[in-house]
Amino acid sequence: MHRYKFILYRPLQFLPVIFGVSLITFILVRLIPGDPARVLLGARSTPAAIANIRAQYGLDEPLWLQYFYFLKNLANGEMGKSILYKIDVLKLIATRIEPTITLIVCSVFLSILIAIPLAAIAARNRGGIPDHAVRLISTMGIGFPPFWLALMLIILFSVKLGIVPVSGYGENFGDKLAHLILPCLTIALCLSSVLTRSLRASMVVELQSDLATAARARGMPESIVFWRHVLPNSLVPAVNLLAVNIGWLIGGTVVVETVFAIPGMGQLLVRAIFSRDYMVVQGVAMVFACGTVLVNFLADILTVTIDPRVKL
Amino acid sequence: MSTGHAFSAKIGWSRWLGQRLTLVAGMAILGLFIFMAIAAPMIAPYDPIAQNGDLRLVPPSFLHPFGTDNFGRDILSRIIWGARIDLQIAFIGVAFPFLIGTVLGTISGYFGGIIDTVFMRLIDIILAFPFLVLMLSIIAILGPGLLSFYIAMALVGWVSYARLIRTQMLVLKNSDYAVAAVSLGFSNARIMFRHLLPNAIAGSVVFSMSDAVLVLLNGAAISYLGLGVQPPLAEWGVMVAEGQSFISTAWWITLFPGLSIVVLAFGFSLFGDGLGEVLGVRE
Amino acid sequence: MSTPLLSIQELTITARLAGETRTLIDAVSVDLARGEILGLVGESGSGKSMICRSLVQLLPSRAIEVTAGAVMFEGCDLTRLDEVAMRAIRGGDIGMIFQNPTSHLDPVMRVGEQIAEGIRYHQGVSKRDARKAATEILSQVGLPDPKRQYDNYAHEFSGGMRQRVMIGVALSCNPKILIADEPTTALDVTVQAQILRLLMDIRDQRGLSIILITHDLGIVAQTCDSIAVLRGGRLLEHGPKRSVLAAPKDPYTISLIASHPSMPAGTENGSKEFSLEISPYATRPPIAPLLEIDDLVVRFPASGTSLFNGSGKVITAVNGVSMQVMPGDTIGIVGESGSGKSTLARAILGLTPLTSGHVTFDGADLALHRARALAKLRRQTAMVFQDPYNALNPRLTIGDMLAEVLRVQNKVPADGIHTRVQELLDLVGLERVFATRKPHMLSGGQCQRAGIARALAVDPKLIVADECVAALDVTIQRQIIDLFRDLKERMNLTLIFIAHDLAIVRNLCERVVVMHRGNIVEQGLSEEVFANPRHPYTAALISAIPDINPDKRLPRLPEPIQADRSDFATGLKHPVTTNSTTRELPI
Amino acid sequence: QGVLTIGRREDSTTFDPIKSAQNVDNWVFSNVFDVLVRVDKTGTKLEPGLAQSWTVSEDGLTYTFIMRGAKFSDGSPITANDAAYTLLRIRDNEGSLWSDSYKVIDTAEAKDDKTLVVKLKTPSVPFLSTLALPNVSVISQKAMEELGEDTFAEKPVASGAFVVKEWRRGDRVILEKNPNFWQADRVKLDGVEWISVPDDNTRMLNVQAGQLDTAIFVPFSRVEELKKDPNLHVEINTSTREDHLLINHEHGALAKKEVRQAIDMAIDKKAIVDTVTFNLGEIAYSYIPKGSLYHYAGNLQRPYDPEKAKQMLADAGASALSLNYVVNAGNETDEQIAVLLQQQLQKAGVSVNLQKVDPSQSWDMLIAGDYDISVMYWTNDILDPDQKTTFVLGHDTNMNYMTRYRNDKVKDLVAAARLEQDPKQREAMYVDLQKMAKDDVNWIDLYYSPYINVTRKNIENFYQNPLGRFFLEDTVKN
Ligand SMILES: Nc1ncnc2c1ncn2[C@@H]1O[C@H](COP(=O)(O)OP(=O)(O)OP(=O)(O)O)[C@@H](O)[C@H]1O
Ligand SMILES: Nc1ncnc2c1ncn2[C@@H]1O[C@H](COP(=O)(O)OP(=O)(O)OP(=O)(O)O)[C@@H](O)[C@H]1O
Ligand SMILES: [Mg+2]
Ligand SMILES: [Mg+2]
Repeated sequence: MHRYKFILYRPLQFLPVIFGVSLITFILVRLIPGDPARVLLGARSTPAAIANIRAQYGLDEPLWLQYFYFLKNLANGEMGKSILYKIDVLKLIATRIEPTITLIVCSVFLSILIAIPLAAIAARNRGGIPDHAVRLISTMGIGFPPFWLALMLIILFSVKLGIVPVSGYGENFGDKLAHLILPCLTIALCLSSVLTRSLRASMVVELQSDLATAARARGMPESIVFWRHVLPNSLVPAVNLLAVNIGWLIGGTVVVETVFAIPGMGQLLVRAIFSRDYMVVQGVAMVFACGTVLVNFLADILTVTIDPRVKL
Repeated sequence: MSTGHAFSAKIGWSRWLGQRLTLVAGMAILGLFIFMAIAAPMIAPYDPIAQNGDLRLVPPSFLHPFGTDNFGRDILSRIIWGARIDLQIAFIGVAFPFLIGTVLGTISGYFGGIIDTVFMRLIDIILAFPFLVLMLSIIAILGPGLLSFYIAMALVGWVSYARLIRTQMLVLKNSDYAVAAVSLGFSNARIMFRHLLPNAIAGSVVFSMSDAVLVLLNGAAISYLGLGVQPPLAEWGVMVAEGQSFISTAWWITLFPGLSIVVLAFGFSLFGDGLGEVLGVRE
Repeated sequence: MSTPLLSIQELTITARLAGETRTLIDAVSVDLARGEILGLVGESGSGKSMICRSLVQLLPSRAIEVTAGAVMFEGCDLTRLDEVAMRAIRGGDIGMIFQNPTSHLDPVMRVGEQIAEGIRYHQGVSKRDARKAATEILSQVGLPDPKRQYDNYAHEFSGGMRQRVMIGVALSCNPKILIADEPTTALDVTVQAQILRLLMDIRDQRGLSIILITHDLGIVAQTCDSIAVLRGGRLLEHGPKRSVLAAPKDPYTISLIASHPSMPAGTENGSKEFSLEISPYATRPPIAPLLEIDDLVVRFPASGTSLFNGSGKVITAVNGVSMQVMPGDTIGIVGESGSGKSTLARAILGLTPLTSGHVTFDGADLALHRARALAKLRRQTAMVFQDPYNALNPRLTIGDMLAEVLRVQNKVPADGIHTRVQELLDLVGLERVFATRKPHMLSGGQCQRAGIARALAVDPKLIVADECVAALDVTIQRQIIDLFRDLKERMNLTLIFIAHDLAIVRNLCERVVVMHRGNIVEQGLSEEVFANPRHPYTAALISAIPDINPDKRLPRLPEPIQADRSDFATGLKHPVTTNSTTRELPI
Repeated sequence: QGVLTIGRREDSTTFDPIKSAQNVDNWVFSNVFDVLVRVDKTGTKLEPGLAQSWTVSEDGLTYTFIMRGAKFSDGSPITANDAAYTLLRIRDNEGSLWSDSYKVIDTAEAKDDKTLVVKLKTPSVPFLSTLALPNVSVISQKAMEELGEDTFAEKPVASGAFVVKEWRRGDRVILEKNPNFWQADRVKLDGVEWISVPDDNTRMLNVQAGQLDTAIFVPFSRVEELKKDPNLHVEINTSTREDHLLINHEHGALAKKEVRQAIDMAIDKKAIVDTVTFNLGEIAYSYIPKGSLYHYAGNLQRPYDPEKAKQMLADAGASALSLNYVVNAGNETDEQIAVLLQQQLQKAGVSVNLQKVDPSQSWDMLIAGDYDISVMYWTNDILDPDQKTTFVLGHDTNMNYMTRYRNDKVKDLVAAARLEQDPKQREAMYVDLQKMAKDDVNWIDLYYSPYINVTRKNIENFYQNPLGRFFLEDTVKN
């Protein structure tokens, strides 16, 4: 269909973005003081040993040449070798990517599950007690530092009540789900607050909109007016909000992954930055960037699907 | 027309009265914290960094309403002094992105064309760039502390403002009064900054309040990763992060600074909501 | 007539806001007979919509409620029905058509489904049957290809088609009463005529009653059986159409009829002779034209173009226009929406880039010497806009706004600015206190005067007014037109006056230019063009004006126009042409 | 019986012993591989490992090891040839992080399947201790060559008590009992899972909630609370960890011995032990930690006396001393010590400016000499004090642990002690070194602290020796 034509050419527009991200990451990580070789060798490092390692990983080459190699590798679908783990960065990422994706997807899903009913209740009782309650909850929801919230959830649900695992990541589907409940809840409590506010605002507008009046005027009961007319029309801003927040969300998973010991990319990234594992930082940054771009792409497709007026 | 108009002005006023509650509540909370920050030397019962080996981990009591931490420092005093830093974080962490974003967004939206394309691509890159990599790298480059944090926030934060303003600009520059201004021979700078910007900025002002909350939380997350302000300064995020080891033995170390963040965030949100309603901004 | 179908009795609606109670509708009583079309007229804010919404309990806010009176319909009082019973009435017995079809149709739902939705809900039929019924309705309201168009979205239709769909939605459950709230205000005259025709046809076919809300007496005269005139929530006059129009009792009704643009303008100052007197265009001494337009073309890239979108589709908004404007001329430009009037105006003032051709203002060619021409244009021309509110910066007071213009234009010494501002206000008939007010504290008419004052602040040779009265009530329209006429005379202005309302142009302008799809199809002296249109499009345009004289019936539109309209069904509101080929007019 | 789950901060990085210098890896190496010579539970004696006995030639240059008839996990015998391969590999492999430590090896040859002969270039008394490092774990030459280094590093052939069953990167290492281990009947556990739980709180809560059997690295602050839990057992084991304050001897007044002594006296180590270690640590007074070989218990302990310190500083002309203190960001105890020291030194009139930096960066700053003082810690990898002594006092390439401390007498003594074969003599030399270092205040010893691990009550014999090795072959899960 004509409206979906952008699916064909949009990916080309991502290339400069990806290129830009790669360049910035490359420069940024190398500006960080500290030396991966020394981190690797620890306290007992000698200058000779350090030089040896630097040579092995090509860190003694001029920067532009290193970047050139990086691009060349990238073109071949490689991202270099981790200094800390001594394996291919792509392989390393492959082992860590699934938990992060699952975490984000589940969190987003949960947030939507929380946000839509809350926003609906608030918007339909605008100015009433439920509305104020929802607004109170959602403003508080953004105020809690996630790591603190996480800890409280663990103490309550895992230690005191013992109904969900404290931390970690399971093996099979059900197990994973059980392990993901609290982490997702932590993220969702934050994210759904933002979503609820946005959804509520657009629902309030749509509930009073002409199209809702028109639907009522042809005798539709309030439930149909809400679910078939108001909700679809309120979704687009929320979808875009989610898409814009995805970068922030990915950042948020780092803390959550650390608290809940989820073996995802966020943890990998933090450890890589602290140990100056340049290749891994670059690799993860690229993957995150692609992820963000992909999510925005999906959001575009979703927007076009929801709202037939939108052309991209 | 005129009757209808006078009447709707009245509707506006009565709404304002209703919504003023939100605004006033927000202002009250923020005002309280600002007062705390300014009057800290007068109202804090103790020196926020004075250690007292005999008074370690004292639970809340009459002398120490919020208890003491593992160095025997008075938590209440630390929270009061911490207000200075946290308000500063919120303010500077928002002010620079706001300024940069506003100017760039205005220019980009107003001129359009190649300038706009360049800015939009830049924004794409920044949005796609993992924020944490940037934040951690900058902190690693410049050393942990507020300056690095501000720089990181400014490098990334402007994007939201630029986008908001740009969208507004795209609409406003086609408005009749903008066209009128062009036809009257006004200069671009005058049209952009005197005529369009004041009408475009309300949304950003409101957003900046929720942004302040995000900035505070980012600060707290950085503290959690151990890269917050330099000790022994009292900052709420750091206090929460440091107090975590005592979460089950001395809950008061984390609870009170944690609550301070929540309440301040709540104040910002309320203020932002109130402002939004008064300024007539749709979220 | 037997017992009325619907009887509004002493209906009173009040609003409680900020502790204060205001009566919006004050004891209004009107009856509606079976098969009758009732016209509800009155200026904006008079409470027309409020009455109709109260019939189906859809008042815009909880603070507004019916406090007295009754609405009797088939033996029960509609104001006392509970929500469930009301739902059966809404749509089932009373259908509503709204002013703005664009915002009242759900943009994300297929139009057919919006009709089928009501059918399924009220009649409990299966999905397939509902679809069939809805398709049938679509064809009844005149969609050329209902089977296919069932699956279209509202934005893929033109304004007129959307209004047809809206009517279809209202008809979906076979209502006994149709309420049409300004159903044609947003449409072009030609389309308006079709929609009104359609409403009358439906009435004839189905025998239902219609309440038609409008502010245009002409429409009422053409379509209704009886008229109710409202003002400030009070019913001023109610009676059969002819008796009200022929012998209005209330002074407001009298002035309403008098200020109707289709009234021969002679009622007030005998402008018939007046216009003939000052427009002996041919006998004027040959002077250089102030403005010369030569084969002007303005194209825009069609929206959504991008590097990869290839074909480079463009919209040709102005397509080879040539004309001359002499100093002191008053030229009216008319044409339906999208015909390129505004684009032409902006191109003249150097506000939009020219694709090709020339615009020469006072000897400076905009295409060849852009900087010099712009400098001249900025200091010697000014524009007045359609939407009085949107044209003023909401954050500046009227005084500041005028002072700023004076300062930037630098024609008045700094210490004279204050006095000049006051003079300008006097000139446009605004009290001086308005200098300290912001636009939102002004009424639409006052804002428009401020906008004119701003234009005058430049001390221009040429003023371009783009639909500057379209958004105003008739009575206020009249005032503004008079102001223009007055100013033109006093200051020797040259005026280009854009409007889609032909009647206004006829009153004000000596010469008229008719545009259609970016081309000028006809130009000449107003009287000649109106008396004797040479182009069928002009003729259609003129004949579509609802005349206040009920005996000048609305015409059935000539075929070419209708056929022409139907290609809007493809979803293209405006002719989109690929670079070179330009579609010719169906003459 | 059963599988032991252990929570730790970070996951392993590799299973190739020569390619890591991280503790997280070494712990698992010693579960999976065996070494020629082991350190015993007390951390003070060497005992036979895969070598059942050894002899050293008179000149201290030739070591002859007799191999035990042990097997790799794939069933093949562990031969002297494998041992020689191991030694040469750690010395020569270009990915080896340890080649410097084994440069002293001249040749390593298998005389026959059971006899390994190692010749050194120069005599070295600590050499035998270095063979106990997990990084020289004996690996199978055949397996390494057949699998290739990358595969081996992922899933090695074991020579120790357990084999790697699965490694879920970032999450856990799953070990399984090695039936071919030569002491297989000593091993009670069916398997071990090393699980990474980076957050201290979460790790503790996991044990409290019964989802982990053990958690290592218990923060001092949690010990008291965990001890109260009837389901838990807190295991406190002596370690060789010592925390000390590095001083940059090249910066201004710090070059003066008296100034450094004054600073030593201005620091209330007791308060640090109280506040930071919750009394679990002990005041330190020698760079050779308590409980390790040649520790000198009678070393000088300067009393806490801020007044006197102030006086001494004034005498030395450094009364308005201002110091730049590099603090490792993200390390709870480091930051706590910093806060305490800042206040204590203030009392002696020394103003301290805290500069928080990322740990990887602080190394660079120390090496560049961009600091005045900074707190670091050291734990021994080998039993012999030579390694640490050389690093701290031996004037090697690291400028005496970046302090830039210089004392040629000390330098010579360090070199001599390395060669001294008579234990008595050697001990006396190390005592002298400890005294001299204390007198010069090469750095300021702060405190010794134990290893603290917590287990569920049903776990027995979970134990860490002073060098950090876990003896999981003895651990029992009931
Ligand atoms: N939601 C509302 N709340 C309060 N007052 C309202 C509201 N909507 C309309 N009014 C007021 O009710 C009065 C009647 O309004 P109504 O919409 O019926 O006028 P109208 O005659 O339909 O005008 P128009 O021609 O502009 O549509 C006006 O004075 C208007 O200001
Ligand atoms: N900036 C623009 N970009 C793209 N297309 C435009 C632009 N401005 C106008 N057009 C198109 O040019 C054509 C002529 O528009 P114009 O506004 O001149 O019509 P108009 O006669 O003034 O209509 P109306 O009566 O609705 O004001 C339309 O098809 C319109 O969509
Ligand atoms: Mg109305
Ligand atoms: Mg126009």
